[in-house]
Amino acid sequence: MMTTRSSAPPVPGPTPGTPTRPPCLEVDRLTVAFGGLTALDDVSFTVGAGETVALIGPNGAGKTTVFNAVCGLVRPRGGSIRLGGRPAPGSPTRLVAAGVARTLQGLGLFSGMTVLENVMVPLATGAAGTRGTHGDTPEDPEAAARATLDRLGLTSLVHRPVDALSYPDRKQVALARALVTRPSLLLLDEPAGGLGHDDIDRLAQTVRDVAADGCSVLLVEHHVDFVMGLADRVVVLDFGRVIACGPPDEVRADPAVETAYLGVSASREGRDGLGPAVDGQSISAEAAS
Amino acid sequence: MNRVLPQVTGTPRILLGGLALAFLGIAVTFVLDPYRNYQLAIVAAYFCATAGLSVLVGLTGQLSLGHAALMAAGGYGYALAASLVDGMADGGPGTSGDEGTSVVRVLAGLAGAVVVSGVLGLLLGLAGARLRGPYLAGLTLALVIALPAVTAVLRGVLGGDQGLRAPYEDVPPALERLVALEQWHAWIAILAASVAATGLVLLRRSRAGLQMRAVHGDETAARLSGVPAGRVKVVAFVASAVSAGLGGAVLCLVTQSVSPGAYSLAFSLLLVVAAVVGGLGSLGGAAVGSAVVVLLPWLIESVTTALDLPADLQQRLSGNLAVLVFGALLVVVTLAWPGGAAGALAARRAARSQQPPLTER
Amino acid sequence: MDRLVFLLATGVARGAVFALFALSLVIVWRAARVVNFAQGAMAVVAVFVAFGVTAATGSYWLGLGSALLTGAVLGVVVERGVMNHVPAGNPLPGMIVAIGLVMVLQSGLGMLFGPQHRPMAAPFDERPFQVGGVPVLSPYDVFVLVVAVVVMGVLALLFTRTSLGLQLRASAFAPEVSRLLGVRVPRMLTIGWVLSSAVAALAALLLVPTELGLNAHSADMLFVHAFTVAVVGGLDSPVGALLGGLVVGVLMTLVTGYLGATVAPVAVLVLLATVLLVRPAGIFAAIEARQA
Amino acid sequence: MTALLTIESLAVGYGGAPVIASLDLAVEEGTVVALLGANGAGKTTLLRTVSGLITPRGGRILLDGDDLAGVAVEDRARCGLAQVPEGRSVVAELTVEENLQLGALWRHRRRAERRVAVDEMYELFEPLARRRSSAGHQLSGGERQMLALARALVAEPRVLLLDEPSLGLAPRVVAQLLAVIRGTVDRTGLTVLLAEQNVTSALSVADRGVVLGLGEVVADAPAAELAADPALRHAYLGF
Amino acid sequence: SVPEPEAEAAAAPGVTDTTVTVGTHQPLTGPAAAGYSSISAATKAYFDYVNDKGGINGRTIEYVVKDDGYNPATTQTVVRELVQEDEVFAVLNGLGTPTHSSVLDFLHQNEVPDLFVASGSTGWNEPETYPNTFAFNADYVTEGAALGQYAADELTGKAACVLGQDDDFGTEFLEGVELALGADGLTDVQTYSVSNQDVTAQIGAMKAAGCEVVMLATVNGFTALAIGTAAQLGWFPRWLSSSSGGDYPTLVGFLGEENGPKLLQGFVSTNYLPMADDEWVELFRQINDDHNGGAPFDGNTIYGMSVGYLFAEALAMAGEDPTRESLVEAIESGKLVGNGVVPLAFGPDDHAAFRGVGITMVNEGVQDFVGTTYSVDAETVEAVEPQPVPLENEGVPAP
Ligand SMILES: Nc1ncnc2c1ncn2[C@@H]1O[C@H](COP(=O)(O)OP(=O)(O)OP(=O)(O)O)[C@@H](O)[C@H]1O
Ligand SMILES: Nc1ncnc2c1ncn2[C@@H]1O[C@H](COP(=O)(O)OP(=O)(O)OP(=O)(O)O)[C@@H](O)[C@H]1O
Ligand SMILES: [Mg+2]
Ligand SMILES: [Mg+2]
Repeated sequence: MMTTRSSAPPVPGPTPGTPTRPPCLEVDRLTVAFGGLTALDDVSFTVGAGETVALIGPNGAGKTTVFNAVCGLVRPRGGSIRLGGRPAPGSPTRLVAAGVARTLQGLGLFSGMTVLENVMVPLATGAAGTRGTHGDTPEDPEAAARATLDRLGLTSLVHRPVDALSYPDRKQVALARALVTRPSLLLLDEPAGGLGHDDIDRLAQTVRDVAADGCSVLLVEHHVDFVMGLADRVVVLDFGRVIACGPPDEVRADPAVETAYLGVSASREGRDGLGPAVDGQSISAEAAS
Repeated sequence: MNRVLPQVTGTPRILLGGLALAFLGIAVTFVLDPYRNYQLAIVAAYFCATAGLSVLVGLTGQLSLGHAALMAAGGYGYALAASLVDGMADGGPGTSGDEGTSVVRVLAGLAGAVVVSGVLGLLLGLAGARLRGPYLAGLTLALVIALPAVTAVLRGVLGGDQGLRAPYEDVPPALERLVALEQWHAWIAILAASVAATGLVLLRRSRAGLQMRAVHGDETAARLSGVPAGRVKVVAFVASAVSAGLGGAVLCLVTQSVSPGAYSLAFSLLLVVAAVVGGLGSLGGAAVGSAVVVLLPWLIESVTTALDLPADLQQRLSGNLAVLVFGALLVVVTLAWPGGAAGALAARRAARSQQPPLTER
Repeated sequence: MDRLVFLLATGVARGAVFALFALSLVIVWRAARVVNFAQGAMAVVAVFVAFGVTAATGSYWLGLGSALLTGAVLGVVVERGVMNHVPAGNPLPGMIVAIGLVMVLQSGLGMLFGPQHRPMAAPFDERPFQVGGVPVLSPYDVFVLVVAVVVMGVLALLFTRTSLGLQLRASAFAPEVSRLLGVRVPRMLTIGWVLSSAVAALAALLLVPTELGLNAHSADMLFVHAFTVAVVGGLDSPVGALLGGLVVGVLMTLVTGYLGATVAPVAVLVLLATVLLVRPAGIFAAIEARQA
Repeated sequence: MTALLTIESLAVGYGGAPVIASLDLAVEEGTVVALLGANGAGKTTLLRTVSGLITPRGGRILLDGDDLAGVAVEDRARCGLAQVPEGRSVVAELTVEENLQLGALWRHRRRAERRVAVDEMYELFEPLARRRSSAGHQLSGGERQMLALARALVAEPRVLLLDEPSLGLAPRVVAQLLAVIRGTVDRTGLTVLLAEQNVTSALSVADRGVVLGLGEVVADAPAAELAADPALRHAYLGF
Repeated sequence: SVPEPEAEAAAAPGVTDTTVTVGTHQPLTGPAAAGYSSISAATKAYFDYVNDKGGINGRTIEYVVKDDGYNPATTQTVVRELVQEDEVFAVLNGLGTPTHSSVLDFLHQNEVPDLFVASGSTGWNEPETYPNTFAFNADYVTEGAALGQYAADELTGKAACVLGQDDDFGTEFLEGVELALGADGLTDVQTYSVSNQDVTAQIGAMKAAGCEVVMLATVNGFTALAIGTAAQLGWFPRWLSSSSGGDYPTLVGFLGEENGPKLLQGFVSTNYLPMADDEWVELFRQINDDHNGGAPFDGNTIYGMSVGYLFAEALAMAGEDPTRESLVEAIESGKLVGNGVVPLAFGPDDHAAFRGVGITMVNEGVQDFVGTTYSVDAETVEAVEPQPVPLENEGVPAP
């Protein structure tokens, strides 16, 4: 763990997105299978330094599995994952040291601990804070944790047990725990899920700030407006394959994406024509292809 | 507490606290008679094990039913190392006058205890890191059950069911006029307990402690935060084992012997009782718990003796009644007072300061 | 060779009882997510009742019936009276309360009946059949084996093939959700406890005639071995209980026969450690849970 | 149309200050009522109280005129009250098939009937059909949400309490799901109380929108009106 | 507390003008309770009897019994309590090898007379190291040697085997057997562990090895288990048991009224205390009825009362105003007679009570001496004449 510290990838420069730096994350021909089920099939995409990329797709398409593979929580059957030009460490515990932070689809907070303690955990390993967007030296963990919490407006909650917080606040804490390591790549799994408008707006602002600091972001989210407003690029997965990739507007207009993922919104007009519910209204994840 | 020496904080404060408590304990020995001092030493020894267990369960959620075996490991480590030094210092046992040898012997014994219990704890911890709840309980249970067999198989080293004798530690000549034997033993026990407690407090407050609680809270999230979950659990287990081992060493020193019969499953369960009754995760609770476990049987015995019951009834109650009370305590405390004595106190304190306890789980 | 056959047969007979008792532990675990440390003590209470009934009526079978009944009733009492009030969601408090119950029950029995062992007769001949001059299983061993296999078969069917089994499992895993789906969770818990403690009583009743006799601690080692068996097989797996029981029974007998009685507990420990290192949730554990 | 579910001066709290102070609400049979409000407004609390998981401090809940006070959770379910709890509450250790069977148990006593009902759900929720023998914990977030819904529908309830069904679902699925619900309501007279953050979607299928604020009904209007009136929307829904 | 200055000629601890208090540690609960919890009750009953008759030198004997659950750690605690809190005069008949071993040093350092330890370990007979400790049981080596010799004398040429507990009991017994039969005189040796109540494997092995005589270093429960298991395997060798596991009434209790007498016909065991139709037994039976609520009368009862008698004798001999020193002196004087079938061996250099045992056999449901008695010393086993002690003064030792 300590040895990777010396072999750190270069600290991102001041101008995000410049093509001189290697891509922050390169996923190449990634294949993951669970027993007979191929969850990811030959998936390739990159996240450039300082870029915000959204990974979208129907339920069960394999988005979380991509995250799990990057984090070393599942072992790929084939393909490679590179972080900042180097092979990904392959173990979740070495991620922080490699400059990656992730939020979970569930909350994954440490119950029984206070907000501050939760956020201090990634710093307690001594692997964090040495690299990343700020590029400065590690400081006192508690101070660093407080600073991050301040930034997310959680100052007043630092000593509350996380179990006693409201849902949006808990989501914020989970985000703070990821940000406190000053990652160069932030993986967000459905960060807006269950949040109301104001909280989503606040979240979007936070992600923008983080990206402006030079941190690359890979984002999984079903909230289309949120995604489209944030992402530089969108990768669409369906049945474990990349079916589209490009700027938000392009992807949005892609008919394949339309059928596989976006669908037509249920309107009051459409409802009268439903007929028997099963008819044509079953929920399928069939790809257009 | 915070009003005393507010400028001292963090680790120095904890060290000072440990020292203060040790001095307090030693002061107390002067007002106790030999038997009470002996009981105090036993409480201190039990405290080491209970505190280790309590911190283990409280921090990482690993329930060990094998802490009796870890204590025994400490006892054997002590006996072996102390006897070794004894054998080197002079030809035969019984001539334990030299103060220097005595100190070296005790320190070597304690070191032996730490090493042996630490190694056993490491092995158990390595296995335990991969196991959850009942599976770890099952493994540690099997360990306690196998203890007599292990000592019988290794009869040459561990002396079978007779166990080993440890050298007799007399009061050092310099103190001979001042303290009695039991008191001297109580001092050693109190010092060992303070060292164990201070170590555990430091561990709990340290980064490692934070990581342990994180692993307990959500293992996947902890690993993603860079916490090496397996290693952290092993460290917790080893720390807990060493603390229990120190307790075993103290017990061995005081009673001059260690044998498998003393570290039965029933005793392991008694340690669980102590940890739970005091409040899992709390060191103060562990102290209360071990005192209860040591003093209650004696109290009950005294009461039944005083009642002057018929001999037959007396014999039936003897031993059984204490176990009955322990069992009932365990049930009642877990149901009514899940935080144990420590938890109940914290709730009282919170209620008095008009702040409801925040965790609602 | 003769010796091996003899030891294997003895081990199987012994293992059947372990398996049956382990099954009872698996049942409570599946039905209530509790490792019932008190199972042995509860079973012994039931055997004491059976002992009394058999002594009074002279009928082994009435005794057996009363043991099952007492086991069942104890299951209800313990579940409703105690376990019901244990905070859910974490196996720890349940285990601790069960440990408390062991202490209460055993010391209570000790006070009532003293420390003596009371001999119990077996309902069948305990002299083994000879096969080629080698003693193998006795009629009583065969009886035990048959009972064990039948009970296991019935319970395995119950859990995997019936809707009651489904409800039992669901109530244990997710009580709140199950209630929302109309499952009568309290009743399911009670049924689980009843089944399990009746099976445990049966196992203990089958064991006692082959041992020193009945006393408050008669089932202590049975519990320990059965718990080992359940852990080896996987606490969720009835099949694991059956095979684990046989493996542990045979292992103990073989080690005793070839290496000496002293080594047997060490062998069991080594077996347990090995299995758990290779498969941390037992041999027949379900596929590992997804982590994120 | 009569009110199938009536809530009268309901008060609920968790120890401290009440979360719901005094709430009145009537849900007519065969309608979809959207329950809206910011995080922490008390939507979940209300649904859990209706299904019996929380005992109210005061007030009454009537189903078809019968007071539900003292009726156990499981009996409420058997009266036709189905709740899809917040946050993917599948039984993780059971397979998809077993989860669905469990949902259908009390409604369809016969094995064959149950088979038909469960198969219908597989048709309705196609991704589940592919995962039928997977354990709940293997499913993706969205798949779990679908399973929870399917499990509630398979019991053919009279009143369906949905707590944020759109959480974690792809937009197309949300649309289809809401359409399925609407369809079922229109076809069978199902009554739905739908708690949602996703206001637009919710209002698109609802007949009525009820906005909760700090445990009180702050607005109650036909869904179309609520959706169309920018002033109302802005005042109560924040956009 | 401060160490007490040497009190000058203070009255001995535990002795007042009217009472003498002695204490013991016994397994009233725990694994050994089943076999031994009735001993202390019998001793107490005997003391009650003596007290009713006016006590010894005008003092009644108070017997403080502490339960140690056969756990050495608990033994430590209760013995300290006896010595430091209850201030007993002596510790009498502390039971168990591992348990009593753990307090040996403590009692020595506190100069408490440690009388008539209830265990056959040879460790109690070390006058140089433990000048205040005295054994009671014939030690396991003696018992093993006597049985070995009996097998050689009476069952000549038969294949002899040993089944022993896997601790000192088994090892020392085996040592004794080999003393009599030579190191290669045994066909098979098996051990059992008290934690596993299944001895089928061991019995099967001995049967397969062709054993005809099995010498048992087993506690009563396991003697019964061994005999019962063998019977189930259709195997009926001659059983020769140590006195610790050879009590007929107890064995019948384990084996059942129906089968027990049949299986135990011809069962051989050692003993050194009175049994069957003996005047001592008669008296003890009476005392048991009068002072022990008519509890089941078995070997433990005789044992417990014999211990009481021996102590009373020693106390009587320790003088008008007994001190701990005078008590030890009395025992070492070699003048104690006790009630055994062989003379007591106590002397200044010997703290063993019995250096010989008699052979008993069960016949038609009666267990009695067959007349053969062996005396054992370091190297040799020798047949001697039994020397029973006649009952005098209604079983109350006269000063
Ligand atoms: N550990 C596992 N074992 C078995 N199957 C798995 C496992 N992890 C994921 N799967 C399956 O792989 C597929 C992809 O899952 P994944 O969680 O990546 O989906 P997702 O795109 O994140 O969906 P959602 O938007 O619903 O969260 C799903 O069908 C899921 O059931
Ligand atoms: N178990 C509980 N203990 C204490 N307070 C609780 C508990 N559950 C909810 N609350 C509090 O009750 C209030 C209402 O919560 P509720 O979950 O009903 O809101 P909601 O409208 O469903 O919000 P969301 O949109 O986040 O799901 C909140 O302030 C919350 O903190
Ligand atoms: Mg996902
Ligand atoms: Mg909610």
